[in-house]
Amino acid sequence: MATETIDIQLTAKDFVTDQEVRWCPGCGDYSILKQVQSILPDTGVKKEDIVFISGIGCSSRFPYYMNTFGMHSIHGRATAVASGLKIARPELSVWVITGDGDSLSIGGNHLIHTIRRNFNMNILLFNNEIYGLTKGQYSPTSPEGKVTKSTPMGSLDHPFNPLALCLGADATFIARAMDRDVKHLRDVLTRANDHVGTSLLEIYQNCNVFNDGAFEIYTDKGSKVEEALFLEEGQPLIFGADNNKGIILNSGHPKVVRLDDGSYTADDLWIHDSSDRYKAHLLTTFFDNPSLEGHLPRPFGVFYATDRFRYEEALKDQLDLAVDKKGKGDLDSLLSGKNTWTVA
Amino acid sequence: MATETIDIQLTAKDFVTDQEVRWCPGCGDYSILKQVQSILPDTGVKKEDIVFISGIGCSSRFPYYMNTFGMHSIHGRATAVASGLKIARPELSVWVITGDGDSLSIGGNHLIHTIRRNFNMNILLFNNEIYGLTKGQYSPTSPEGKVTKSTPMGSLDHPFNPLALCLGADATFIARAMDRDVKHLRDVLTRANDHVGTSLLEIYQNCNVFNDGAFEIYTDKGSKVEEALFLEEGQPLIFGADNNKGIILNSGHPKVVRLDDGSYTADDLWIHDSSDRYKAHLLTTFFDNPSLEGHLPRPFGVFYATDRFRYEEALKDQLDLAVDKKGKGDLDSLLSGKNTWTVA
Amino acid sequence: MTKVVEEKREVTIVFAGDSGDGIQLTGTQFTNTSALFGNDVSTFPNYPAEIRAPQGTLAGVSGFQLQFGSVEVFTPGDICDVLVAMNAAAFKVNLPRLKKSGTIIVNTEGFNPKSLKLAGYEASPLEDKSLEDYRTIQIDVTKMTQTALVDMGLGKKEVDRSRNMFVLGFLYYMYSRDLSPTEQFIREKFTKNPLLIEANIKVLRAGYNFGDTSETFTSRYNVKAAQLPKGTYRNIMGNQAAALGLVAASKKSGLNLFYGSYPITPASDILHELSKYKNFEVKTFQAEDEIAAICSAIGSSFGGELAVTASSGPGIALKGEAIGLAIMLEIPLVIINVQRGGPSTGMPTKTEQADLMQAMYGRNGEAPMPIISANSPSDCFDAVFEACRIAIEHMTPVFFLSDGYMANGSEPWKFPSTASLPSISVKQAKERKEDDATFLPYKRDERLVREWALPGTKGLEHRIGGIEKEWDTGNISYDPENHQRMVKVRAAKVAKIADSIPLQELNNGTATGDVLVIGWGSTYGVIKTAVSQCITEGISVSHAQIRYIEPFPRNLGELIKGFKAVIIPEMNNGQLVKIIRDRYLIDAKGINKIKGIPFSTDEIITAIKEAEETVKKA
Amino acid sequence: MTKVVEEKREVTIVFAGDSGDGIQLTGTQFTNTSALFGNDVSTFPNYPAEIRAPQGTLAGVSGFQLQFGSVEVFTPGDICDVLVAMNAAAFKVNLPRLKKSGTIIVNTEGFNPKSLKLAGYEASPLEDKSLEDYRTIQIDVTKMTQTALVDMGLGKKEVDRSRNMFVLGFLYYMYSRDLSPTEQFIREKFTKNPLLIEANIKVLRAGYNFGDTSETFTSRYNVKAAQLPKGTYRNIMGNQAAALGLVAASKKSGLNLFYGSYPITPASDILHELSKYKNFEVKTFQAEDEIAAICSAIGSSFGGELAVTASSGPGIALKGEAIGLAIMLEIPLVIINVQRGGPSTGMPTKTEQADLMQAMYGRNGEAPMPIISANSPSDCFDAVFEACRIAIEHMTPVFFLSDGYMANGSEPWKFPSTASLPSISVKQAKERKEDDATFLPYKRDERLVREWALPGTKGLEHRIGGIEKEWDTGNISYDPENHQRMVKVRAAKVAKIADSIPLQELNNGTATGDVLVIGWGSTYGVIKTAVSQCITEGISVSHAQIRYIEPFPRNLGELIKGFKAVIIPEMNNGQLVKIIRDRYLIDAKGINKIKGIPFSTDEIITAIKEAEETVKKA
Ligand SMILES: Cc1ncc(C[n+]2csc(CCOP(=O)(O)OP(=O)(O)O)c2C)c(N)n1
Ligand SMILES: Cc1ncc(C[n+]2csc(CCOP(=O)(O)OP(=O)(O)O)c2C)c(N)n1
Ligand code: SF4
Ligand code: SF4
Ligand SMILES: [Mg+2]
Ligand SMILES: [Mg+2]
Repeated sequence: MATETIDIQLTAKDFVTDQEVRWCPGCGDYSILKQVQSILPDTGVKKEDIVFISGIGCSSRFPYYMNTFGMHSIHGRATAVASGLKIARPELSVWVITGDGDSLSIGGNHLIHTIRRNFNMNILLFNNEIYGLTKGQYSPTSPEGKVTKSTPMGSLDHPFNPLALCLGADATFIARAMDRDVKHLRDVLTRANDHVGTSLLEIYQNCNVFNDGAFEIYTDKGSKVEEALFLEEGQPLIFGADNNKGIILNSGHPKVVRLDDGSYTADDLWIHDSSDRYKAHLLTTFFDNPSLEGHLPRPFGVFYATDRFRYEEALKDQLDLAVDKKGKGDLDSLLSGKNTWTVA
Repeated sequence: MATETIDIQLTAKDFVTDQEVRWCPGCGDYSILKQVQSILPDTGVKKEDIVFISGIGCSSRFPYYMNTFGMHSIHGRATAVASGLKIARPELSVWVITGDGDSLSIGGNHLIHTIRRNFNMNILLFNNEIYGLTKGQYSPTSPEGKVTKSTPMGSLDHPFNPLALCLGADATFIARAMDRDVKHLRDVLTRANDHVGTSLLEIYQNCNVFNDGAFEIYTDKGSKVEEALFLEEGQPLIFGADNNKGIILNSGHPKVVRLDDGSYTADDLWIHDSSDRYKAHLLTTFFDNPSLEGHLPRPFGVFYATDRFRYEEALKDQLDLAVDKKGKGDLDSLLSGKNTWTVA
Repeated sequence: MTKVVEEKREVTIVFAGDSGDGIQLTGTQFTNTSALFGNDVSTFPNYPAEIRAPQGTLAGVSGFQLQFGSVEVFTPGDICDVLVAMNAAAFKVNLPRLKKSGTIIVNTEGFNPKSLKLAGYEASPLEDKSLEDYRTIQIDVTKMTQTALVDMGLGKKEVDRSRNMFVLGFLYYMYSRDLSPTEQFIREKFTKNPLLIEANIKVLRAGYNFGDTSETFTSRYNVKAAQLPKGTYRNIMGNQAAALGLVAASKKSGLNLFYGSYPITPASDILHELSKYKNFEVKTFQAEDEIAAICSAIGSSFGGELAVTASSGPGIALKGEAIGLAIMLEIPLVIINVQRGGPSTGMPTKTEQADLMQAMYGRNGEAPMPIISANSPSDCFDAVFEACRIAIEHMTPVFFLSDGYMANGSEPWKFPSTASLPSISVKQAKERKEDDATFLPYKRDERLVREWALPGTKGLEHRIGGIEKEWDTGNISYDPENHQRMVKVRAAKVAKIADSIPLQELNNGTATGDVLVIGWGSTYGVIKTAVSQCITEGISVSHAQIRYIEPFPRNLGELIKGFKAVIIPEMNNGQLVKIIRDRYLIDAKGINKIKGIPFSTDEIITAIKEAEETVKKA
Repeated sequence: MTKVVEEKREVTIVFAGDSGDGIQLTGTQFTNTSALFGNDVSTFPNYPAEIRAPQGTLAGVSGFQLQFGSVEVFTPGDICDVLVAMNAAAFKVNLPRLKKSGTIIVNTEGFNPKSLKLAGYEASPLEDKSLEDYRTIQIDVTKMTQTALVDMGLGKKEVDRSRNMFVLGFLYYMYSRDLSPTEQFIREKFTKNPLLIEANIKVLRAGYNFGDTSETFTSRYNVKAAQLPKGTYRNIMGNQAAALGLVAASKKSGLNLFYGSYPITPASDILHELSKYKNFEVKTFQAEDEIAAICSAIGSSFGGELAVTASSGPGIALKGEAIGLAIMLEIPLVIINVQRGGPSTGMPTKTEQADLMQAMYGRNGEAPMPIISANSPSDCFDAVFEACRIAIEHMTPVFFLSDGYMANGSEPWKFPSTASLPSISVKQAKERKEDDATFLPYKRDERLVREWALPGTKGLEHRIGGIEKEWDTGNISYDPENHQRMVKVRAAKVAKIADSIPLQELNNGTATGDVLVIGWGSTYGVIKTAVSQCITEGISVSHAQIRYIEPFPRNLGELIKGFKAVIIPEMNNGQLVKIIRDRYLIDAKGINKIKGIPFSTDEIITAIKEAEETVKKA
C-alpha cells in the first residue's frame, strides 16, 4: 500500500456510520461487516483514503455502513467503477463489495477483466448462493436442481466455481472464507488487503431468509472438521476429527488418505504452497457436492497469490515516460499542430 | 445431433451464398469459411436445419456467406441469441461465430454463462488478437506491450488465456486450431460438431491488415515443428524436428525433454487424454510468450471433452415431467384459478 | 346486548405492521373473502425497501390498503376508514392516511417502551388526547393469541406468527364476513403441518369470537355485494394477470411461450408465476443479465416462439441496443416494463410512470415501435394479450408498460373463457420448392409486414442482421435511397397499426365540453373516480384513458379538439403531455405527482376544478 | 503554347478510387496544401463499410470530397467541378455528383475489361457519347508512374502505391499549387525509407510536369486565398478538434483527463488521438465494453478527474443505465456521441443525427441532463470545451453530440491560444476539522449545485449511490415528498444552466421575417450557405443554429415568435422538431433526409422557398 499511514490509532468503532444497518436479523452480512471494521484500524490507512464500492444486492448495502468514502453503484458494475477510480487515484485503498449475482451474473465480465488487469484492490464476493435483495431467485452459484422462486422444479444451470473461474482469468490472489469463522475471516481479509494486486476473496455468507443453511456443513461444529480444509502456508493438507485425514498428490491427482491407520504420515502429504499455480488449480477443483460419496473437503484460506504488474502502476509509468521523452505537454503547441498559416 | 439426416448428399458449394465475400484479400477468415463449408456436407444435417449466429466484427460477417439460416446480431451477444434459439429449437444445429473482441471483450459474460449451461452448440472463436473491423485496436488477447492504434506506447492489459478462461467456466469441450493448417482445422471442426454440448474452438486467424503474422511462428514451415504441439488422443506429447522432443509430467509439472539423446523415450511421455481435466488444465497453461527461453510449445487439437447435461435437454425434461404430473395445461382452469364467485 | 349493524357503501382499510407480521397475507385474505362475498375491491400493497428491515422501525413497516364496496370501486381509496396497526411504527406511518373519526385497531403489545422508542415516540400516542377524534380499539393481540394457543406445544415464534389471524378474525366479525374461505386457505397452506392448521384456525376464530362476545364493540358493518356485471369473477393482481395474458396469447397463437428475464423488482413476480406453468410448454429462462435476457428472446423469436422479455426501468435501459436489433430484424417480441421510481436505482419498491419516454425513444437511430399500457391490475391481461397480438401479426417488438401500482394491486376480474378470446393469426413463410421464386425475407404485404421464416423450413435459408437491409431481399445495403426508404417503411409499418386498433373512446363524460382529462396506465381508477364525482357536481369534464400510446388511435386528435382545456395527470414529471403537445399542438397541461405513490382522488378533482375555472375565466 | 489561367471563386473536387488507392491521403494532402495556401476548405471523406472490400468493386469505393475557395465555404460542396476516378467503379459511383460540363480525370488503366466488369459496365463509359457534356482527361496513370520509377528497384506493389502522387501532382499543376508541403509530408512519412521518399516525390513531380508539358491541357485555374479573418490557422477534423478540446478543458480546469471508451466507428479516432497525449497526463482506458467505459469514468470522476466517455449510437444505448447513476450522483461527466446511421448497427460508416431523442430520453425515470452540439469540425473544440465546463461547474453529466460528418470532415481553424481560453472553475469541498459542522454531500449553492467531495479529503467521508437520496444529507430516502423535491431540483439544476449560457443568436438574416430555419449540429454549413443564397435572392429568411439543446437558450421562444414559419432540417426523421413543437406549440415543420449523407444546399433552398410560398399564400 502506497497510502500514507497514520499516527493516531483508529478503532473498529471509527468505521461505523450513523446509518441504521438494515439487513435481516441473523444475516451473515453482519459478521462480515464487523470483521472488516475490525481489521481496518490495523492496516494503518486513514479513513479518508479508503473507498468502498458496491453494486446492487443486500450485500451491496455495505458501503452505507462504513465510515469511509463509498459508492453504492449499479448492479454488476462495481468493479468497473473501482477500476476507473484506481486509475484516477492509485494511492487510495479501494474495496469492492459484491454478491454472487452482482459479480458473477450481471457483473461477470467486469469481474474477469478487472482480475486480468490486476488493479490493486480488494474484492469481497459475498456468496450466499441466492439473490437476496430480489427475494430469492437462484444465482450462478446455486447448486443444480436448487428449488427457488424462479425454479420451482429446480435450477437447470450448472453453477460456476467462482475461484476456478477467477483463476482461469489469471487472478493473482484467490481465497475463500466464511461469515461464521470470524477469526479465520479476519486473517484472510488481512492477507487480501496486504496483497498488491486484485485480491478476490469469496466469503460464504448465510442468507437466513432465502437460503438458510447453505453452508452449514462447513460452519456447523459437527460437520466442519470433516468438510472444511484450512489451508496454511507450508503446512500439509490435513483435516478430519483429530486431524486424522490428509491429502496426497497421486501423479497430479489429489486423493484423501487416512493418517490414523498407519498407511500415511503427515510427511507424505501435499504441502500447501500458495505460489504454485498448478496446485492452486487443483484446490479449486475441490468443489464436489458434499453429499457425494468420496468427495474432497472444501478448502478455506489463500489458494494462490502471485505478483504481477498492476494496470494503474504501468499506466503511471507510461505517463512519466511520455513526459520524459516528449517533455510536459504544452497546450499551445498542441493546439497549433505542425502546419499553420497566417492570414494577415 | 438429434437433427434429421438427409439422403441427397450436399457439397461444399451448396453452402455458398450469392453474397460477395468482403474480407480483405489474404484474410485468414477465407480459409475458415472454406473449411466450414467443406465439413458441413459430411455432418449429414440439412441446410435448413443449420443456423449461424454471429456478433459484430470482421469474422462476424461469416453468416452472410453461409447458405443456411443466419443472424448477424449485435456486438458480443451472439451466444445469448444462440442460447434462446437452442431453447426454442433444440433440434437445430447452431453455430456461433465470434471474434476475440466480440466474445472476450464485450461478450465475455455471455460466453462463460453459455459454456456453463452447456447448450449443444459450436462456438468458433476467430482469434486474431486485434479488433479488425474497427481498424486495429488491441483486444483482450493481444499480448502485453502490443502497440496498436489505441496503445501507441504498448498495451497495459495482461491478456486472457481463452481456453484457460473457458475451462475455468467449466467448459465441456475446448480446442484450438489455426486458419493455415486446413486439414487439422477440418478435423477439429468435425470433432467440435460431434461434441454434444458447448464446444469452444479457438482458431488462430491472421489479420493481414492490422496484425499480420501474429501466429506466424505456429504456421510457418520453419518454426511450426518447434513451436506447435499437435494433440492426438492416446498419443504421447511429441514435437520438434524429427519428433525429437517430448513432454513429461514431473510430479504434476510439465517439462520438455529430448528424445534424441537417449535420456527419454516415447514411453516416458505424457499421453494425451482429453477426458482428463487436470491434464487439460495443464495444457492450457502452455501459453508462454514464445520468445522466452525454455517456453513450452503451443498445443493444437482437442484439449478436453467431457459429457454433461445440456440446459435445453434438461428443460425439455422438466416440461415433459410437468405435463406428466399435472396434465397438459388447461387454459380455462388457469384463467379461473381456484377462487371464483358468480354475480348473477 | 344487541349489536347494531350499519350499512356502508364502501370501506377502506389499511393493514400495517412489521414486514414479518404477515400483513400482505392478512390483506390478501380479507380481499379475497370480500371479493368472494361479491364486493368490488381494489388493493394497494406497500412494501418496505428492505427484505426485513429491523423489527419495529419506521423503515420496516409493511402496509396493505384495500377498498371494498357495494358499488364499483376503482382505487384502493384515498383516505382510510380503518387503520389496523400491529405496532407503534406502523401506527405512526399510517395515521396520516386515516380520516378524522376513523377507526384505529391496535395491538397494544406493539406499543411497549421499546417499540415506542423505535418509532420515535416519547410517550405512547394511545394515551394522547390527539386520538380523541378517532375511535380506538385497543387489543393485546399478542396475549390473546398466546392464550388461544396455550398447551398446543407451539414455540413462541410460531405462536406470534399467527397473530395476524386474530386480527383478521376480528375484522371478519366487524364486517360480517364468512370465515370459511380463509379456513380453506389455511388448510391448503399448511397441508404438511396439521398442527399449524389447527392453530391458525383456532386463532382466526378466537379473533372473530372476541368481537362477537366482547361488550366493547357495539357496531358492526355490512357492505353489500356490489352490482357488478353478471359473470364469474376471481381476484387478480396485475403481474399475475400479465402472466396469464401471455399464456393465453401463446395458446391462441399456437406458439410456445418463451420468457427470458433477469430478476428485478417489481417485475420478478411475472417470472415466478410463469415458471410454474411448465405444463403449458412455457419456457422461462433466467438469463445472466437483461441484455442476455432480451437477446435470448430474440433468438427464440427467430426460432418461431412467442418471445417475451421483462424488466423494470434500469433493466430496460440495458435492453435498448437489442431492442434496436429486434426492430431491424422485424420479428415479434414483447418487452414488458413494470415501472418503478427512478431515475437510476431510484425507489425500487415504489411506483412511477416515468419510463414512457424511454419506451418511445430509448435507443439509437430512428427506431419506432408500438407501445401499449394497461389501466388496472386485471386489464394487464387484455393489454399484454393485445401486445402479443400486435407483435405477432405485425412482426415487430412491442412495449407493454405496467407499473408497480397495478402490478401488485388487485381487483376482481371477470375472466374470459379461452373460446371467447380472439385468435392470433401467425403468418409463417411456406417451404420453397426448387423452382419457386427465391424467397425474399423483407418482402411486405399491404400492412407492410414481412413474413416470419423459421429455421428448419426448406428453401427459406436467409441471413438477417442489424445493418441496414435492402428492400425486399434483406441483404446488407448502404445505398442512401434505400436507407431512407427503409427508415420510412419501418415507421409506416408501426403507424399503420392504427388501422387495426380500436378508436379512442371516452371513459366518462360527453364528447365535447370544457375539460378533458387524458390519462394512461394505472391512473385510470383515480381519474375515473374523480371525473365521475366532478360530473355529479355538474362540471363539464370528460375522461379518456389511452391504452395505445404508439401509434395513437386515429381519432385522438379529433376527440381532443372537442374540449377547451386538456389536463394530463401522470406519476412523472410530464411525459405523455409532451407527446400530445408535439403531436396536436394544444396547450395540454401536466398534472404531476412524483412521490412513488398514486394520486388521490382529491388531487385530480382539484386539478379538474382549476382547469374548469381557467376555461370559465377565458 | 500559352496556357490560360482562369480565376475561380470556389472549386469542388471529389477524389475516388479503391480503398487501397490512397484516396484519403491524396484528398487530405490537397486539402492541407490549399489551406496552407490560404483557401477556405471543407471536406467530406466517404469510406466504404468494409476494411478492404474486394478491389475494383462498387462497394469498395473510397471517396474524398473537398471544396476550397477564395471566399468562405461552409460545406464540402453539393455538386463537383472535378471528378478524379482511379477506376471504373469509382467513376460509376461518383459520376452523379459531377456537374454537367465538369471535368473528369481518369486513370485509363482502371477501365480495363476486368475493372469494367466489376463495375457492371458492358462497354467502357469513356467511349460513350454520354460523356460529351463533360471535359474528360484520360491518363494512363499506372503506366506513367511505372515509367517514372523505372530502374529504381521497387516492386510492382510499391510502384502502384505511389500512383496517387501522380494524380496529386497533376492537380497541383491544374490549380497552380506549390508542391513543397506535400514533399515535406512525404519526407516525414517515409523517414525510415529514403527510397520511398525519392520515389514518391519523383512521381508527384512527374504528375505536375505532365500537366505543365503536355499540350493537351490548355487551361489552368487559380483560386485565390480567401479573405478569412486575420489570424493563424490550421486544418482540423472534428474528432481531432474534440480531442484537443478535452485536453484544453483539462488544462484550464487543472484536472487530469480520464477517457474511458470502447472502440466504435466513428468515435474511435478520439481515443486514438488522446492516447498520444500521455505527456499531458491524459489517461485513456480502453474498457471491455461501453458499460465498463462509462462506469470507469464515473469512478474517475468520483476520484476527482475530468472524466469523459464516448461512443456512437449502439454503444450509447448501452450506457443509459449508468448515465442515470451519474445523474443521481451529481458528478461531472462528459458523454460524447459521434452519431452514425441507425437504428441498431445501421450504417456504421455513414452520418446521421438520429440520436438526439436518445440523448434527451434514453434512460429510465426522470433523468434530465444538458445536451450540447457543435456546428462544424473545428467547432467541436469549443463545444466539447463548453460541455466540460458545464459538467464541472454544474456537477452534472453532459451530452456532447457530434456526428460522422463533422467528425471526419475538416476545415481551417483559427485555433485559440491557451491564454485566451476561459478558465473552468472547480469547486471542491474543503477538509473538515473536528468541530466543523457535519459535511452535507447534497447541500446546494444558489445554482443548485452540490460540492465535489474527493476521497482523500479529511472529514468528507460520505456514501452516495443510485437510490433516491435525502435532501442535503444524501442518505437513502424513500420519503414521498423528498422524492418529488429531488426530482424537481435535479430538473431545476439543469434548467438553471440557461442562466449561464449565451442567448440564441441568429446566424444569418433579420430578427423577424417570414421563415426561420432552425438547425443543430453539422447541418450548420449547408443551412448557412442556403440561407445566404436565399437572402441574396430577396427571400425573407433567417437562420438559427442551436448549440444548446438542453436547456435551450432563454430567448429561443421569443426569437421564434418573430417568424411566420419555422422549418427544421435534420438528418433524421424529425427529432428536434418534436421538442420545439412541444415546447413552443408552434407548427414547425421538419425537413428530413435519412440517407446517411448530408443535405445539399439545393435541398435546403427548395425547402425554404416552399415555406416562403406557404407564408405568402396565407
Ligand atoms: C440492472 C438491474 N437489474 C436487476 C436488478 C435487480 N437486482 C438487484 S440485486 C439483484 C441480485 C442480488 O443478488 P446478489 O448479487 O447475490 O446479492 P445479495 O442480495 O444476495 O447479497 C438483482 C437481480 C437491478 N437492481 N438492476
Ligand atoms: C455496442 C458496440 N460497440 C462497439 C462496436 C464496434 N465494434 C464492432 S466490431 C468490434 C471489435 C471487433 O473485434 P473482434 O471481435 O476481434 O472481430 P474482428 O473484427 O477482429 O474479426 C467493435 C469494437 C459495435 N459494433 N457495437
Ligand atoms: S435477504 Fe438474505 S442476504 Fe439479504 S439481508 Fe436478508 S438474510 Fe441477508
Ligand atoms: S481487417 Fe483483418 S480480420 Fe478484418 S477482413 Fe481485413 S484482414 Fe481480415
Ligand atoms: Mg447473493
Ligand atoms: Mg479480432
